[in-house]
Amino acid sequence: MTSSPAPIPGLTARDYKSEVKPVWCPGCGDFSVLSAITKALAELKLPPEKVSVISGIGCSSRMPAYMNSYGFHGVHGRAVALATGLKLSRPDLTVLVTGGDGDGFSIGGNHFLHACRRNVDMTYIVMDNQVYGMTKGQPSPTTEPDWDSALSPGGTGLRPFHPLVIALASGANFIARGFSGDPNGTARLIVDAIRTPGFSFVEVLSPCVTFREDQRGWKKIVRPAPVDPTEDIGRAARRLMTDDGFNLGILYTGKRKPYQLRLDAVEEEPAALETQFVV
Amino acid sequence: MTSSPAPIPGLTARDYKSEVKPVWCPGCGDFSVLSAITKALAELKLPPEKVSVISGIGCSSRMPAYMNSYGFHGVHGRAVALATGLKLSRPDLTVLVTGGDGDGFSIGGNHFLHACRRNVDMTYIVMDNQVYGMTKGQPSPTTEPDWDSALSPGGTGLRPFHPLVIALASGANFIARGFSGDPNGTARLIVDAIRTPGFSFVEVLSPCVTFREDQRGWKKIVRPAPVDPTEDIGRAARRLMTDDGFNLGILYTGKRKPYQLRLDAVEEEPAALETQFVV
Amino acid sequence: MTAKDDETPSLSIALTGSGGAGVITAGNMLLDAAAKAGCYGLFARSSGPQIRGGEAAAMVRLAKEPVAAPGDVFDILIAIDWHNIDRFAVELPLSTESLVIADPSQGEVPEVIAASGARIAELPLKDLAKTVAKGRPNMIALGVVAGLIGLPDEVADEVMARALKKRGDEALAASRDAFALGVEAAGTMSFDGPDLWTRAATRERWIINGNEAAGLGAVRGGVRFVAAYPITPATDLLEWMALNLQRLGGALVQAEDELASINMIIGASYGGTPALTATSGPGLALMSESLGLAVASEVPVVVVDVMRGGPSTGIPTKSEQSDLNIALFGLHGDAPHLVLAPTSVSDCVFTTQWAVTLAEALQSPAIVLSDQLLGQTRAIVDRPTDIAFVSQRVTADAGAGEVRRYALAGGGVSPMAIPGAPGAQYTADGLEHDERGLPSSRAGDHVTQLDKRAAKLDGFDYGNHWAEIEGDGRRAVVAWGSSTGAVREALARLGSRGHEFRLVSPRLLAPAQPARWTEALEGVERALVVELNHSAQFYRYLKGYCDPPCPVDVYHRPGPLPLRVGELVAEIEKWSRS
Amino acid sequence: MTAKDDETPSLSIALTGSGGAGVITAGNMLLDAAAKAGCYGLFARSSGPQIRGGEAAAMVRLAKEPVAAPGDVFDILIAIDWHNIDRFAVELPLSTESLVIADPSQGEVPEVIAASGARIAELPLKDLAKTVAKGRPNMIALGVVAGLIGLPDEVADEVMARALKKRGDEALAASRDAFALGVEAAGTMSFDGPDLWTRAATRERWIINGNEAAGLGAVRGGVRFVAAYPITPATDLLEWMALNLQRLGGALVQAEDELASINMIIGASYGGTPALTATSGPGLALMSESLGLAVASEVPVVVVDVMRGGPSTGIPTKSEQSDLNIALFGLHGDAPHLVLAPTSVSDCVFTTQWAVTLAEALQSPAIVLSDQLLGQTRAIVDRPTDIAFVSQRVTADAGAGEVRRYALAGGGVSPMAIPGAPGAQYTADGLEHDERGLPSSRAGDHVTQLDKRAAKLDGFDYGNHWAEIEGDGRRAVVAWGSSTGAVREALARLGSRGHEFRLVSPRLLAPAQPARWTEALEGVERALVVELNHSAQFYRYLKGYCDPPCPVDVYHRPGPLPLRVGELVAEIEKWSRS
Ligand SMILES: Cc1ncc(C[n+]2csc(CCOP(=O)(O)OP(=O)(O)O)c2C)c(N)n1
Ligand SMILES: Cc1ncc(C[n+]2csc(CCOP(=O)(O)OP(=O)(O)O)c2C)c(N)n1
Ligand code: SF4
Ligand code: SF4
Ligand SMILES: [Mg+2]
Ligand SMILES: [Mg+2]
Repeated sequence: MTSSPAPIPGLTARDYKSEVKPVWCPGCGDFSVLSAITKALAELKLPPEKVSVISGIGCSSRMPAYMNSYGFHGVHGRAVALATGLKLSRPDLTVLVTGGDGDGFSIGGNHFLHACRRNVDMTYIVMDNQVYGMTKGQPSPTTEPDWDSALSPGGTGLRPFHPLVIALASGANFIARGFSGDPNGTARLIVDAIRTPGFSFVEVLSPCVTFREDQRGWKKIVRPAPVDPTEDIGRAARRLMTDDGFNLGILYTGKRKPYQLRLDAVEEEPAALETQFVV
Repeated sequence: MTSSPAPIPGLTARDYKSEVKPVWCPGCGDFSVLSAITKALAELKLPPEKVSVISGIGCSSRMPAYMNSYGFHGVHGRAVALATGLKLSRPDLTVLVTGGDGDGFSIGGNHFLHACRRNVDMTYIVMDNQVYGMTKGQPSPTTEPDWDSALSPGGTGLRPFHPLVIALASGANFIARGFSGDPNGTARLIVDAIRTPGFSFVEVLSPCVTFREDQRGWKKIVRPAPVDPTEDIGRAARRLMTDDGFNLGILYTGKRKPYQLRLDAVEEEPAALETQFVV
Repeated sequence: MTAKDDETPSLSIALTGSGGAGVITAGNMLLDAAAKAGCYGLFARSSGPQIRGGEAAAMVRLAKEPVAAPGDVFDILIAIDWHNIDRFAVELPLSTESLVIADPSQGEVPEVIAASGARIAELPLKDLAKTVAKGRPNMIALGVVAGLIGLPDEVADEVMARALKKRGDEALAASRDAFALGVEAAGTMSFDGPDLWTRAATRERWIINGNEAAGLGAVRGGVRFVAAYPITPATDLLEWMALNLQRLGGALVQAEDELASINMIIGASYGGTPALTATSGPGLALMSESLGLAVASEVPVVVVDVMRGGPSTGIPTKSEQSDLNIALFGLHGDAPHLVLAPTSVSDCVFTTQWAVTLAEALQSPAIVLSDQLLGQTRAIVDRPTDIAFVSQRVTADAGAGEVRRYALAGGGVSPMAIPGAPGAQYTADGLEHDERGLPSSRAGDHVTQLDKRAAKLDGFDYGNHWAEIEGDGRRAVVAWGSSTGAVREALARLGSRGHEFRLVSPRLLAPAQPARWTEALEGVERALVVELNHSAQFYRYLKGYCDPPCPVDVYHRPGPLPLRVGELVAEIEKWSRS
Repeated sequence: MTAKDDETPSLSIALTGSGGAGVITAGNMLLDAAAKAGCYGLFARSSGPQIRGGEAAAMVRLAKEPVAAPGDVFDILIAIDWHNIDRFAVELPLSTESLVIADPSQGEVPEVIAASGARIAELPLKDLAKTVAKGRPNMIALGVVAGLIGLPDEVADEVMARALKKRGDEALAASRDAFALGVEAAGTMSFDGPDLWTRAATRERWIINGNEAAGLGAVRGGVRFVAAYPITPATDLLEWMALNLQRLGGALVQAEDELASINMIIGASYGGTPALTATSGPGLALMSESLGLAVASEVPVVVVDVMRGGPSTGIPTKSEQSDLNIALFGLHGDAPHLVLAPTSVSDCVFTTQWAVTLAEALQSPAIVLSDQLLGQTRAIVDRPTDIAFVSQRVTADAGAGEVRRYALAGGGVSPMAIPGAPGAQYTADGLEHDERGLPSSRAGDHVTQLDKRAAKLDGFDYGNHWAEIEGDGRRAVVAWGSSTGAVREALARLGSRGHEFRLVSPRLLAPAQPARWTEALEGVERALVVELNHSAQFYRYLKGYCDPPCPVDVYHRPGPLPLRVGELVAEIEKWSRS
């Protein structure tokens, strides 16, 4: 973790925000995540045009439009794949993926698994509110089994999906948890996530004040993880397996080499390939 | 683990085999997996018509046609979802899913994740040959990073996917590894997998003799896991994280209640629902 | 304003306000009360992209006869505030005869509204509300509307009492007082509308929306298993199913994605349980590979596509009829299947029930093309009749000798063994197969199975249900799905002006019915297709597959604005002079 | 057998045997040698469902002129064994003039073969092979064929030397000896075929299959990024790309599934790199939701669909033209895009290159409909000319003031900013949006953007590339994709009998080109569509979208058997008398 960000000359968080007014409900945690991301970018002094923010569909996935970087608001669940194509072909860009727990862990679960494994250098920020906000309140993979809703009266009865454990098990290189109520701390996590080469995963607990009123109580439960970041995957596993979901901070940071394509190979023209066909 | 199966009066493995000749290459590991499954069913004395074997696409996914049970040879990667619908609506059936590492962990990865989490009572047998056999030799998620092939010249450079770790992390209730070279041992694992309520995952190392000649050497490497089956998820995690992929046996067996639908609720007629609309 | 002589006597009322102003609540109560007072009507809502706190409009149309389309203009617009009115003013057409009621504390009447020339009446809704303990402007607005249109007091009271039961006596009293203030204020305004309250209901009436109606049709058809993934505007259909299936011994499973949901229902149906999913365009697209599996393996399933604006994520909360192409042709290979479209909110019951029955009888996937307009419009309708279809799934008897799952008998419908039946085991397969279901790449097997799967659909007798055909003119107007309502009313209006038209609205869209089409258009000189999409999808389909016996023209435009009766009257008149 | 007078002088030779017998190797060598000897030809293979060890047939056709379809009957069939011959005998038509060479040690000539009345010559291939150290029957068979057809010795030798270079001198010697034994044996048989070796090549000749050709076209068009998931019969295209892109500074990524591959290429293209994926029917179905995203967000991408037998998993190793519907209509909503079809193996170069260029210029997804027949047939062709298309992606200049990503200029093509360009930032969106790309559900924005996306495709000048039009008869035959070759040859044969026909083979299938169609069919009395699918997909499309100026009929049937020239000659003759 880097030290507290010093005041930045030049670029400020404001420079990374667009003029568009978010559609989010008043009080939605995602506002603070937007702040955290833009603060992190300001800290890193990245030129806005060299940043691309990719998302799927959901309240949280609206993020790109609120930023003054390049953005892609794609289809539900496929943002990580789209971002992979972008980053592999444009290694010079800083690529962020932003989205929700439904987008990333339900419909997008397979891409999440394979992105962790592939370890392309990007940062994936999931605003976890344990609900489908945009479609008005259905359980997501991270929802508690007994949360009542119209689609699952009485609760799903399903064990919640543990994103950090899955990220670790499938190979993510940087794993952290933030809380929207702490935009400065979250900004620091994002700075580190971007700085760490490879696939960085940041879960941000971001309350849905409309469909999960109860999450307003999160601010009382979250706490800094009582441990240092570790590089030891075994220790991280043990730690995460018993984690209650409210420990904040960097929970794992590895040293795997990011996956890159060899795009700077011999520059031949297509005509050079023709000899293989000549009779 | 149950004790060695005693000779079974009545039903024998043969009774679970169909007349159809497999398309598999001579020497393919999948022949022995067929034997192991049919032996297991004979041991359990399940009436063939009460067993359904569901698969996707791949050499290994051809399994259902070679069995004398009900079967469904669906599309690539979706077998587990299809089986989920079947088992949830027909809890009286014994449902097996059979397939390959590409089918289950590449295109089918999301259903695998969510099936482990959902914990419906079925047994998923993956014939892992660390290659796409049917499409003639491309790397799968379990392939080593340096395995050379036409589609990935010089190797993918990717960290292999660890199916057992993912199964554990996402909530499977029974996790075991078998080897096609040991059909009796594998049959025993399958018996236990079927007997254990909830989602049981059995990875069977099953060499592809055509595209992975080197896997003929597996028989010299595999060994019974030097440990007892555990119910402790933490211990299992530590064990699996350091596992080299060749330990055979039951590696985890949990006690989570399987997910079931309440289908035996009040038997009303649709007409009873109409009152809600009456002006 | 009274309707013109040739118009269905009806009243259109809009209530607008920002999120939290409660206009949707008031609109629903207005419809409920009107239903109790014996009239027909519709309630549709429009809201902004915000999940909460955005602007909203409640759009109610009340009439003596059943109506299925919005009115041409709003007779009354009552605005609690003008929040973002620019964004949806286009959805609220007004004329010089309209009455706009505005709260002067919310600023001037915006130009987009004033420009209509509507009469403006000022009413300090907010201040009035403050005069009542816990009073809210929306209840005052409801009272104003009730007063203006002459809604009998007792029904409004009954509806308020029911709606606010849970909120306690204090809330009810506040609403009653506010309502009364509104009625009183209405007394100071002049408004002259048709009397809609005289006609007593002779048949049982329901208030239902198309999503609920489709759900009811599904369970009437036998559906007891639903797997689905939420998506607007299909989610409320799913939520209705989740709650109501429980009472029937059925259940809904929330799947991880649409690839899973379609496969789950294929699995359930293969196991013998009639199964359904509902989705919208993006989800339907994800299901297309596995719909092909259902075709090839001959497993009945039903997919209700509640269409919204496309392409891609498009306009999720608004209606369009632009998924016809993907429903007809979105499967790879030659993959014949059923496509149906309900012709009205209440027909969602019939068409969905019929779709389930056909899917089961023909061992085929069926896609039902509903849309946001049908799905989310609450309508007052006569109770839909309960039809008991006779056809059902043909199952293989256990132990009746060798069972050939894909035998070429029964006009292409082969008996289907259900897991558990001894001696009838087989493997359902998406690979091409022979009659026994064994994989085959032989040309002979391929052509016989392709023929079989097409023949079973083409050869079935769909009877008169395939379309609604009304009237007898030399000119015909062809509509499908939710467009039918507006076209029907437009033709009635034109009919009362002495122009007779035939209405042809097919409920069965695929397989194509060239012979029935020709018959339906017999004696017609010229036909006009009307549909709500950009590329005239049904028109193209008709020409390509049905060899219509007369020249066919088309009037089409994309959503999100619904087709209006007046718009269609003008277009059809213009066309009929051509 | 010499060809009938009106037939293209050609020779068709089949080698069959069980897996490991090496018939595919021999067939490839035969084609290579024939090419060196200056003739044209084709090589197609057929194999059973087994991955290894199954039966196989190598089917070679050699001719003086370029040919694009299999011959009507095989002149020579040489069987190393009769393994599973029942399964694919239907792919090996014979006549009484055919010569069948059989090894008596492999049992009697099977009834399916003998019934043709072909001449049978016995040759103990297996025993002969034993007389040579490490000799193999397939090389003897190759020698027999070479001897019978008079293939110049030196070319065979050259090809053997090259093919066996890696296996060492001993292997080469064994092959040479076995080959010589075969040639010697041929001397004892009578066979009278056309002399194909006189014509020296005047232009550079290539041996290439359609998958390689599409790959080459793609890289010529500028593609430098490929993401894909393996699927038969597209995998070899991908493998060609994986290897060859490396040399051009590009790369291929194996994705976890087709949902990922289409999104990866959308991402790469959004970043400025022309990008492509290849798949077959099941994979295309999975891509359809995200193809809609590419339409709405206006990102160019190319998808090559190497079609196979459908529906569902169907017949993965055999050809069919049954994905036209899904390619045209498989996207939800109104989603105009490009669909193209190469008309021959070598045209796969041109059409794929053109598809990339059009996609880039029009900021649209393009689907290229190749098929197993084109993709996996190795053909001897004249070197495809290298075309430099002028149009390309219009990018936004950095800092040139306000950039409206979806501005309504340039006939619908708005300049596209590439990430990294300062001051031009925008968000690409699948939600309906306004000109700036901001989400909008306004009716006005929806209709303008729908109009824009349709107009940019409809208004583009596709020039003469849109179709191949040949001949000038009053009757026209319309073919598309791989059917073109067989139709062209059938029309030539009919032409030499004095019947003149026009051939119309559109390369651009969507957007529909009604005006060009009308022009192409000008003066035509009647047209016949020929295609290889069960539901006459192109025929229906033509009628629905193009208002053909003359009556149109159709001859269509499903795969897996390819259309044969003789079959078409008979059908077209019958039709032309109708
Ligand atoms: C293919 C597809 N299926 C379903 C949807 C509907 N949908 C939109 S957002 C969403 C879930 C959003 O939940 P989450 O990702 O947690 O985001 P949140 O709104 O909670 O921030 C769903 C199901 C869709 N747009 N596309
Ligand atoms: C949607 C889709 N994509 C791709 C394919 C092609 N395909 C068939 S089997 C297969 C992979 C098989 O690998 P695996 O599951 O490991 O099975 P194996 O053959 O090795 O037993 C692929 C990619 C397909 N049938 N469908
Ligand atoms: S619904 Fe929930 S997640 Fe969506 S904007 Fe509102 S508070 Fe945020
Ligand atoms: S290719 Fe490999 S996996 Fe497939 S049948 Fe042959 S040996 Fe088995
Ligand atoms: Mg969420
Ligand atoms: Mg495999």
